[in-house]
Amino acid sequence: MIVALPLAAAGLALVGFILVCMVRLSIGPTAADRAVALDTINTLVVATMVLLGAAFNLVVLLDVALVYALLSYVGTLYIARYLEGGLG
Amino acid sequence: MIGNVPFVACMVLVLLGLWALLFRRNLIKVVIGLKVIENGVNLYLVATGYVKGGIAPIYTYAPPDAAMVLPTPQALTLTSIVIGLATTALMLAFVVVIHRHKRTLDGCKVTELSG
Amino acid sequence: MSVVVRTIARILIPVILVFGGYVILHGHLTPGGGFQGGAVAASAVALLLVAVGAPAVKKLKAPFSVLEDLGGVAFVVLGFLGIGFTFFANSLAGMGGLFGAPVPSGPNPGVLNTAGTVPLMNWAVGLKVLGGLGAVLVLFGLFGGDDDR
Amino acid sequence: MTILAILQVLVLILIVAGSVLAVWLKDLLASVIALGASSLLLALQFYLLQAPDVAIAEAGVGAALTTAIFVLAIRKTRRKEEE
Amino acid sequence: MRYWTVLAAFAVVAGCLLLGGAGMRPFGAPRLDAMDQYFNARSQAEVAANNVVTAIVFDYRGYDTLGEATVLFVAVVGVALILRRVKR
Amino acid sequence: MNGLIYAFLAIGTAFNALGAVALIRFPDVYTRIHGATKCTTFGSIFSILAVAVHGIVQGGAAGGTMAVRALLALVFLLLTNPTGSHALARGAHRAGIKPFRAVVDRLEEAGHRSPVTRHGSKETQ
Amino acid sequence: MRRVAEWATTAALAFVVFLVLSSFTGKWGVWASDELLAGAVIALLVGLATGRFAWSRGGWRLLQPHRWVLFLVYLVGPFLYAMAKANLDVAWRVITGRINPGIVRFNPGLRTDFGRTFLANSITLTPGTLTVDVDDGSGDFYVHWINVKDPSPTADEVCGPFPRWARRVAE
Repeated sequence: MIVALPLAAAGLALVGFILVCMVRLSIGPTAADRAVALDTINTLVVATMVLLGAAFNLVVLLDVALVYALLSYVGTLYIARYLEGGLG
Repeated sequence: MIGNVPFVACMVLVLLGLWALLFRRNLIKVVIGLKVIENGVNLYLVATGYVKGGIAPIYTYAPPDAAMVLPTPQALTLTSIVIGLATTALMLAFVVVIHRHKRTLDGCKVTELSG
Repeated sequence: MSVVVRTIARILIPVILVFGGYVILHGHLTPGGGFQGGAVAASAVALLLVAVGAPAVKKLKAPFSVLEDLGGVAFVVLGFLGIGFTFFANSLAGMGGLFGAPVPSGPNPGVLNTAGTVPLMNWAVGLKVLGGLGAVLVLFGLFGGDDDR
Repeated sequence: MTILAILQVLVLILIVAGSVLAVWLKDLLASVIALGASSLLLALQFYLLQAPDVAIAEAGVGAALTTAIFVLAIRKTRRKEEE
Repeated sequence: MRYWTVLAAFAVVAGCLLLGGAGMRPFGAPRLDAMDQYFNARSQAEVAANNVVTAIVFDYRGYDTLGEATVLFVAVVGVALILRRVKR
Repeated sequence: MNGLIYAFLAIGTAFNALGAVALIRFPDVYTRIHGATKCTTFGSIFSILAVAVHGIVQGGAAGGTMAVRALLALVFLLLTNPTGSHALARGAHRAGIKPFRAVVDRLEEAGHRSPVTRHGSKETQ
Repeated sequence: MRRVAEWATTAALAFVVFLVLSSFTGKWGVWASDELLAGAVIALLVGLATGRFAWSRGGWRLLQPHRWVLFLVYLVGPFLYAMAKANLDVAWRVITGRINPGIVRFNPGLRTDFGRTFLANSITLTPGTLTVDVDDGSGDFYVHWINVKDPSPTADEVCGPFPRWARRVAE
């Protein structure tokens, strides 16, 4: 049910870039490299969700992108806090 | 158009988790395997309810005269995700306490309850 | 963590809580509901725990237990509201009054004041999930902090 | 329609890849990161399967809380998988 | 010996699951959907909710939700019992 | 108006691609954070602006809601993204990862290193 | 008194966030009355719960309206320009692979938490620089600079006009 084809094509391209980030996530020598890849994937997924919500022409789907944009960095913060030796 | 690829992918996820359960001895790895199985089962349930060309089962701002996907599998999956987090926390609490008492995470070395 | 993370947490924790409230409140109109909104609000606790540290969340354990019990009791009481017909019958929908406005059939922009007991149950379950997951996070954060090794 | 099918298959491949990494890696922190990526993409797949309710639940739980609890547990125990 | 037994059992389970997944009905064409069609068509009239999933979770299948809430409660109580502070 | 949307989409996709390539090509954690954060944030700004313009063009309550949601997601991204990158860079430095071929490292000279992490698992490159 | 002000201000800001979230529920951006009522209740609860936590030293100055205008001017003017330049810079470095990195220290002389946060996030998103650490006491910034020209730079050399903007907007 895609009604706006260019937006969906852009979303497809962003999913392709997620594939590239996945390569870094699998080979990254340290855990920090993998966490950077995860952070990048977060941003790309938010952009993909916004684009696809417009492409499906369903407003209610954009709420998911809001949740991700707001919460995705908490996981990154936990990993960073572990790396710096905190968390009690 | 894409055949049964989503169902096969769900089965692959379940098998991956099962592999971790059977052949990994680290307890946290076992919990990760259980999470992978749970992901596979959730994905399977939602994929079961998908109708080709359907829209989300919500009437707010929906386009008129569109078929909707089946809502019941989504409702079941929804509760199972939050419950899955609570049970994962329970398992990890067990793991933490076992490590505190036995100084190991190897499941084969924790032998009080075996035999 | 550094001053940057702490300040952004100061800004974002109220926003996350308001957004969780929005997701719970509009559960019957847009995607969302008690389970999702409770998880979103519990993420605010996770952010507080990581940005400020375990001592900041020490006082929150008792309120979360109370919230969880309150949510569970409210859910069962709401289920008993429709006992005249059957357990969990929606006795408020379409009756006028609280959450009782009729809803037009087919696609519509959505009216908040509909759906009977469903929004109230959303709030009960949302409080329950917030209390439960927040209590789990606080317990994990506080465990073995000072006296461990 | 075709573009939707390609998207679904691509995201499924990514989910399986992330899960393989989560099971395969020896470093538990890296394993948790891979599990987080897998759960993120799982939410995207739910989104493509027109289940926004489930996607929000997976987003709220998988983005912050699962990673948080796993990292806290690893902090309380040890990081490397011993063989 | 024990390793090979487990591996053989795993292979059998893997074969069964993959064959079952490949032999299911085609993806995107459910056969038994009378109940879901009923929910989709009637939820606005009976529950007055726009979101069909919420209507199912809290009205049609309220007992399920009650059970899940109980499981959540039990899990939280379990964590609280295990992770209580031990006075030494 | 369609031309504007296409232009925004093209810019956004190009910069997101740049971010992914930077993640692969750069030699160490800090430079990867540079590339990934800047490029994906900038690219996402334009991708989301395209959706906002699309919503405004569409008009009505649905289009307006779409534009508002997209812009709100943009604001959240702008707040959270640099913060997460900063926290990661700080964590990586305290875990003992040296910058690649650094000419100067004032942070290490200032002695801001953490004590050795409790389980002795220092990162090595 | 101060506590009541904190609660009230947080509740008001939370209400604004709720209004943005629930816009277009009435006819053409007019909010429905029940939305307003429910939003007021939620905002009041959130204000009561987080009012003590949300404000730090110097935060009150952010409420002056001319700072908001300056912030918008900053956002569409120098910030967007610097971000575009940063991305072209990264593109050039990705293609040529020519880097000369290092972590330098400078002191922009900012005192409040919000000012330091503002500057740190601006630095992270603009050309060639990435905030690695901020000293809580002295306010020293440790910045990973991808092209070190001077091992002991001043604030102007690293990030140009941003400290002045930070002082104007957030301090």
